[in-house]
Amino acid sequence: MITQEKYRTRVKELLASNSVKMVIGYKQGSTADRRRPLFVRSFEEADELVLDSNCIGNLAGYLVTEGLLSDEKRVGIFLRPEGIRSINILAAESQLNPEQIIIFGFDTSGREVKALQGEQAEDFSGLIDSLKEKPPEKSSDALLYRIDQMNTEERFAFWKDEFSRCIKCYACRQACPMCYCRRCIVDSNQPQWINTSSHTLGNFEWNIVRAFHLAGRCVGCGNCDRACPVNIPLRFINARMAQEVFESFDHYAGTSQTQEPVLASFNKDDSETFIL
Amino acid sequence: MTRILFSDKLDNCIARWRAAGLTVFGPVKTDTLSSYAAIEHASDFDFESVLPDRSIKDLFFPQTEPMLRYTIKKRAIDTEDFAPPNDKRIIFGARPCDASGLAIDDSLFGWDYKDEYWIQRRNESVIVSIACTKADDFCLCSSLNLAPDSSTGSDVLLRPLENNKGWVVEELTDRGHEAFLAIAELLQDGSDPIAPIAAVPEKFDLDTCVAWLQNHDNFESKFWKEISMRCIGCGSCTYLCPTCHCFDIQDEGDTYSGIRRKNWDSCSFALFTMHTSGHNPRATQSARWRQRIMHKFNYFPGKFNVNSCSGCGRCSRQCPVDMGITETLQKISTLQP
Amino acid sequence: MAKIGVFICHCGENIASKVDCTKLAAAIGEHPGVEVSVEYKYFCSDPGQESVKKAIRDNNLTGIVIAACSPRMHEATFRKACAEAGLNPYLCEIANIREQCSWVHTDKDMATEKAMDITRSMIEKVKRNNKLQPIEVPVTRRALVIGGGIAGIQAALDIANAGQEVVLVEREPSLGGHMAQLSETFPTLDCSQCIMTPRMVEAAQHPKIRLLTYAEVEHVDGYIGNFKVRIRMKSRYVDIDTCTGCGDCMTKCPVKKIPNEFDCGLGKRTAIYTPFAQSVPNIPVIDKTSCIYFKNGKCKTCMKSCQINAINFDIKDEFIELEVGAIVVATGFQVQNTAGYGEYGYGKYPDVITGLQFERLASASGPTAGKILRSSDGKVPETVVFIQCAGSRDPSKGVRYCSKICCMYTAKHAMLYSHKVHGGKTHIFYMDIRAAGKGYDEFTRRAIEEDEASYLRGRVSKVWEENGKLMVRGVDTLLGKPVVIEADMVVLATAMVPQPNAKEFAKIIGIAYDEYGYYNEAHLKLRPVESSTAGVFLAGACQSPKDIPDSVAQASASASKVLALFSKEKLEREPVVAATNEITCAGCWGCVLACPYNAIEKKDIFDRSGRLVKRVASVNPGLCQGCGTCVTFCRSNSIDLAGFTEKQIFAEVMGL
Amino acid sequence: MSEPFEPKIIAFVCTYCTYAGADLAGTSRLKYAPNVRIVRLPCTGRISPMFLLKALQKGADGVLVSGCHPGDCHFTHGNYHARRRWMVFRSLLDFLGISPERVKFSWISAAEGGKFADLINSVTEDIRKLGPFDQYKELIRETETPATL
Repeated sequence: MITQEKYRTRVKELLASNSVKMVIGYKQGSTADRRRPLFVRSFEEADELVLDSNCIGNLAGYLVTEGLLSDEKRVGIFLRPEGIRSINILAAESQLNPEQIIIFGFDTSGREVKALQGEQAEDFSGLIDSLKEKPPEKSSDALLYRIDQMNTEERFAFWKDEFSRCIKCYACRQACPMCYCRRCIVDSNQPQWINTSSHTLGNFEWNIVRAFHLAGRCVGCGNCDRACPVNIPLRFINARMAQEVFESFDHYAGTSQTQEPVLASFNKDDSETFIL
Repeated sequence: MTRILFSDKLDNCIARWRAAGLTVFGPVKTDTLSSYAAIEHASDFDFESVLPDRSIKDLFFPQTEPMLRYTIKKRAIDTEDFAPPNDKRIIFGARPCDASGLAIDDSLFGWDYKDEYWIQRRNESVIVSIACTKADDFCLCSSLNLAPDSSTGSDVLLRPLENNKGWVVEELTDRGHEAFLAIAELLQDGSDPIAPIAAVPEKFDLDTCVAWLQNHDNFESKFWKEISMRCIGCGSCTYLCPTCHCFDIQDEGDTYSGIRRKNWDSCSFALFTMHTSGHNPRATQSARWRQRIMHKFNYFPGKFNVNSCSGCGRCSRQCPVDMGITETLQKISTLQP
Repeated sequence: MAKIGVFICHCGENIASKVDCTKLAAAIGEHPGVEVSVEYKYFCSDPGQESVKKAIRDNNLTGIVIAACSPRMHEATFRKACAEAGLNPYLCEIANIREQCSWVHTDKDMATEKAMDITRSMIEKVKRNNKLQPIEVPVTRRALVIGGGIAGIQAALDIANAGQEVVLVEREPSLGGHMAQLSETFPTLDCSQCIMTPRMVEAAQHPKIRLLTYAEVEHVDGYIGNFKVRIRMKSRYVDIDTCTGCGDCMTKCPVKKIPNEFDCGLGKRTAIYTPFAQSVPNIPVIDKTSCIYFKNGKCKTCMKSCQINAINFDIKDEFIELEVGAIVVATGFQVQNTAGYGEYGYGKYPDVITGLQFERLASASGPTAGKILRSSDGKVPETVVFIQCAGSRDPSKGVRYCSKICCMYTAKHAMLYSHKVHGGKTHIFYMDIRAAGKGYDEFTRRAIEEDEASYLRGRVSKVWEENGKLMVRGVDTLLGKPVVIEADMVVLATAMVPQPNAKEFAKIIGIAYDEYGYYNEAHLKLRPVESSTAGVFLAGACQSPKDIPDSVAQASASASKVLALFSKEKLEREPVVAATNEITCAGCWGCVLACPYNAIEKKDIFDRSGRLVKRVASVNPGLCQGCGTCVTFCRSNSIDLAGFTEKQIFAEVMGL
Repeated sequence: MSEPFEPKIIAFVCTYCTYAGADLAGTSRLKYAPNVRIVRLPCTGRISPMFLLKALQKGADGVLVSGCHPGDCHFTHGNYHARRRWMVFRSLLDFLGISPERVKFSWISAAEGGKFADLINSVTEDIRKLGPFDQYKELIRETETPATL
């Protein structure tokens, strides 16, 4: 509550001084524990801002809405640490100018929502470095444990079952701050690499390609997983990719605005144990 | 006195229907998702949830349907049509909103072009709805001139008895009557008390909304931009909607042969109206959301005299950014016409 | 509609014995889009080629597939035949049914089946081939050579002597580089300046060479044949056209005790100075940081002393914009800072010096006029210890690589010393003696056998002072014993390292560099003098440690590459290059990073009112080499490679 | 008696090293299994993961990707980029139940005709032992089957 009040005041200050044209935050949603994105442009809207442990969606994707930042005015945004990492990636991939972004950082991992020190993405580099130092937790998730225990055939059967439910609504893509392409590969039909039909084959292809495109870029915000209307555990796939690039290339997505994309760079000493 | 199907007879009913060559479907819940699926035993049903995550549309208009196989020869292309399946089916435990959704889409798929895939499946299916005794914050049938016990689209309507003892049977169509003949001897007469139907408060005044939508001046209202600002443009509302019916036709295959398929499509997608030239008449998400609302409550009723919404609330229930028809129409109902 | 001709070659019996060509031709004849499917004994023969040409003309074919030997054999042959028949040569594909089918399989049925798959897949590919035209790039016939050391001078002279214009840029006030600092050179012991200065003069006076000293390249734009370069002419405060180089100003300058960089700090210079007596051009510069006038606004002694008013304190830096067609980078090296080697006492004891400092001591034009003297007390050292690999081959504190020249110059130093100081003793600590080169091993043998250099195989652990002597503790690993040597002077064979700003400079030119900052060649073996960027060539030690003969050889090689480029007005290139889809490109610049050739640029897209709409990737076909790495990187499929387009490969795979 | 299983293998190779190595195997008249179909690309850097998915859709039981040894790339870096890409892609396939045994990677230079022939034989044998990729083929069959619901 303290953080919420503090940030409401700060938002009003910034609006009053014309330092930002808009702040993207959260407001009460349609049920008690739902929070929905809010675009604050006035004091009245600022009073609607809510900040509590239910504010989990990563709002960073809204920043790359076409035209939003093209007037070079600043925009504020409420972000958890993963969200700040997505800002770094978007900056590293030239999708936005980080100087235009005023960050209201917060952390919901404790009991109380905690404000994070800093307003510009680079202010949080120490925090992000410390997150990198903490090895990505070997998930205690029972389902992931089950997947890891399976043999390849069983894993295939598991994912076949999961993907068979996919309806290709592309909520995973649309919810993802990293999926900013003007034209998604699946919408490119000359040639049609990915079958657009939502049969299991097409769904496999879609999910494989999406996961690959997010390798080294996914910050694990969970937007895709939560958005999936058919509850495919997408988080596991992306987390596995994050684990792979971390272990193989010491790459932790979103540490800085100048971080090189892991798959557009290389090291001559990269592991090649799998190559015959 | 009414005719009653007691819960403990349900297994027998299922066996009878199956024996009569009907495949029995109903709401089923798994660890991951609830939907309408084929069942074998009464215990397979999920009557507890307010309604399945996936709508009944899946059983009549699958997300992807093969229409024909083509084979490319040197000087000709051979084709082989895929007929829709003609299994006889009974869908037991449909929600009245889902059943109403079927009736809404009947008007479209049976309009100028008769969609054989839809019509064949509809003809082979008996819809047995159960009136709702539960609702959640998202249900909005009452705002759409429907109710938790609407019989639209159903062949049989069941009204639950108190304490889950069974259902009062109301046969509505010949098809329903015929299906229940097979189990007639399992029904009993009785006067057990009927459970009260769910209370679904009215959320907006539909007529006010429709009047606003029909006013041409409101087409360019800045309301559309405001209400849809947070829309991320996924298609999940349309895909879970029991009445959204847009589809695309795709050829998939290799050099030598392939399959022509009918796939769901969504007005939420930017690509939906994209021209080859690169021009997109619905260039913004707000234009796309406006289309969805206009289509459901203005254009569709203009053509078919019925709203293209049966009030199931799935669009709001699962929206990743907590939007939906309810919020939009609620706001519209407060605007000046 | 595609009208494809398929020509199945028997290659005598080479193909026909294992592939049933008749069956193949019949089956392929039934493939959609195939207009002609014929077999013949040798399609590569004249009548064979004629029949292909005739078939193209008679049937108005839109593409052909030659099912025969590897494309590496006859692709060029059949493309030429296409062109002669009026069909774009890139509408021809080769189905390799010999090297990769008939020659490697024994079962005729299976080989025939495989040949069918290969041919069908190529038919599907060729249906999607586009007509391509060779890319023509105009060439500005003027070369920029960056660096006026021996490599740069050699390259400039070679190019200029062939009649092409050269702009030679040197950032120091004089040409010469490191070679001008050397005393004698191995393995001949001829005087470095004696062979160097005539070349410096020749370069300065050459009518085809424009010499820009005290100048730095600040910006490079453009691509092969068409570079645009901005050069900063640093102000000397001396008018280069007026000054006669009389030297009066230097004699009068009151600031006289500045350590002379050219003498590695062993000598002194004034604030207005030329680096060394034989400087080319022989025009002084004012060192702003030491000049009294620049410090407190008073003095101008030099200006007053100048009889011809060549000194002007108001001269500003100037910029020159140039267009050049090729660039030779010859920016040289530096000697590694030995600060990390506290145990050797460099910096602490004045008589611990680097090899380059020893060169200056031994040089007749150096601070001691060629006498080997200790800087501490001006005495002649009686015992000198040389420590090789003082930084090289030392992954923990120095560099991992071998600096290549140290074994030779240390041997040379030992010889020079023993020639100058009769009875003097030399000890050389070494790891290995690397003396591969013409006359090199003989040279080191001479140092050992004739000049009695004592070679100790082992490392030095510490150098300290005791009773006016430098105590050198090391180990002689051949004897397995620790040794302590009392020395009067210690010379460190420090590592050669890239220039401190090598990486930043590489970014300015747009070439690749290794972990140290040495510039990368396009291919270590096959393209050793080309950089990864087309039109930019490398010479000398900026690429890797080199001695003078190697630097000169590479410089001449670079010059020959430049001359080859300048031999035509236009450069013709294979059209297998990438191109972007500017509509769908999201501007993430992954392709820019992934491209090994810096061939992808950022392009601004404006709307009709001139407002910047977005920035997209744009491929420069002059630079693109056609590897396609960018295509694979692009998540939105917004970049594609001509000749191997996404559509072609998709069709090829789906046709299998 | 049923026919012995003949695996279908699709290989994506770079033109400068592995394709030339395959040619050398031919000119050396080495013999190897006829199960592999080669797709020639300019560089391993050009080989997209999507090619592999399409190979599987075409019914491949195994896929081979091969290019120049590190340091030998004609385009200097293509194989380094490819190596990183494949490391990640392989791990992804493994996690989703597509056995890494079915997707092989190798470096084969223009001089290694012998290695090419041996590799084709060993890869063919490995895939033969694994048997047809029925699980994936099942997905393909599903796309060709009329709706049953």
